[in-house]
Amino acid sequence: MSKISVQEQDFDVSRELRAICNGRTDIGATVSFVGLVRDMNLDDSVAGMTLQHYPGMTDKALQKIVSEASQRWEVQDATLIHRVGELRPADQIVLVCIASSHRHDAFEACSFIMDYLKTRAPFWKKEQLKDGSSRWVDARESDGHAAGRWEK
Amino acid sequence: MSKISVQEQDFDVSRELRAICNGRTDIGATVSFVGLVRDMNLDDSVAGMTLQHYPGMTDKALQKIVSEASQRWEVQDATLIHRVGELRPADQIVLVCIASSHRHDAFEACSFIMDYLKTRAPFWKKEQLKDGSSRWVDARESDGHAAGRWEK
Amino acid sequence: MATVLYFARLGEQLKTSSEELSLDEMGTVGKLVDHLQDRGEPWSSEFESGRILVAINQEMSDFDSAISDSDEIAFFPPVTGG
Amino acid sequence: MATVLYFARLGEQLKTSSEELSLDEMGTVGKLVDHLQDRGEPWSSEFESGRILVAINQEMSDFDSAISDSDEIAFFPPVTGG
Repeated sequence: MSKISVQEQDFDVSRELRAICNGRTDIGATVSFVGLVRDMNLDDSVAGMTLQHYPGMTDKALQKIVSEASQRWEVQDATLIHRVGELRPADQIVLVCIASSHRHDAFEACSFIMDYLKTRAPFWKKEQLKDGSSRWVDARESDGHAAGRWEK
Repeated sequence: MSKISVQEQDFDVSRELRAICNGRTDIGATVSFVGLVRDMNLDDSVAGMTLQHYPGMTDKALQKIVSEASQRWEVQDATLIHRVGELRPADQIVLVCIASSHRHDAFEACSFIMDYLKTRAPFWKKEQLKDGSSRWVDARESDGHAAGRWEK
Repeated sequence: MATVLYFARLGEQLKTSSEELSLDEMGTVGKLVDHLQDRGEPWSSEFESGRILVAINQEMSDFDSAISDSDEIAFFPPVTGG
Repeated sequence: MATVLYFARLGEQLKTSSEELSLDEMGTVGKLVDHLQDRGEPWSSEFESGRILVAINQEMSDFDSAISDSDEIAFFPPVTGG
């Protein structure tokens, strides 16, 4: 049921929501998360970023995360899109849409997917700073803790 | 900062997200909730519904709920649209968009607003059933509990 | 004169959505409700349930709240939007 | 021959993103890492941090996991997508 996509091109939230709800009259709630590129990180001005990934693994990893969410919560449909390549401030990076008959299931499943994606999906950000230098973004400890709260 | 609207016309999630993010490069995450009309409720087939409200109070009540969310969490911007009038299955009823630099703040604020809206905003649904009858929808005890979990 | 409003199922049952009322000695919502129930059916039963909510001047309030002739007092069933 | 991949900062530091390697007696990821560290710098330091993750055949694994010559073994820093 779910749609997983790793792509360079941008996405449109309304279009993805319409695709999920298309012709269905049994969906009570959708929750959508969009992650965006910010122009500041660790007090430095960010001019852009490159998203590298592990092509053979990303699809599998995302599929697994969505499957786990669907086992834990009532998920009628899910869409997960992650962009790769060159991005600029204010660009959309990632989209997670969850459709459910219960709003709390939709919120929890969506939040869980983002927490797991941030620790288990093989994507890496390299930032280009406004001073011309570039650097790989370090994983944040808080993301590890966020994923940890879903463990039993 | 926030946009509150009670209206008969439909809304478009992407357009509202663009309005929030327009020209800004400091937003890291948006979470959007959409509530939809289902064609079944309590085992009966629903043909449509009418949303009545208390015009003098709805704006104030929604503003208050959004303000409270903005005090509890880091909210960069918020949009809350609630439709009134005649709706049919699969129609959108309500939209809550939250922009924040932290995804957990966005998820919590959005979920909180929906829980409070369901117990404190003066809207009432009347369902038209497929057998020609109509009925006022009863408040669900679970919504009271959901709102209660945010109390200290 | 206070404005008294009735919404949704309550308004339908009472067959009125609004009236102007002189509150006289009715200094609280509870006293006003007693007065309304004294009108007999369907007023008596509709306010009996204990599930009717009240807003004073568009703010959620309760049956102990004070009211005066300049107020807008709204009665309604639990809300079901969203 | 096993395929060994290096991603992101790790690939840059090692100046290679992929190689074919005969695992011989290296039956676990840990043994393979020992072998890679024996190459000296920058291999030695890069795998010293204890923060390098491993996937075997595109599944997250750990340093105790068994590996064989038909496997695709990928090393990378903690992920930072989303």
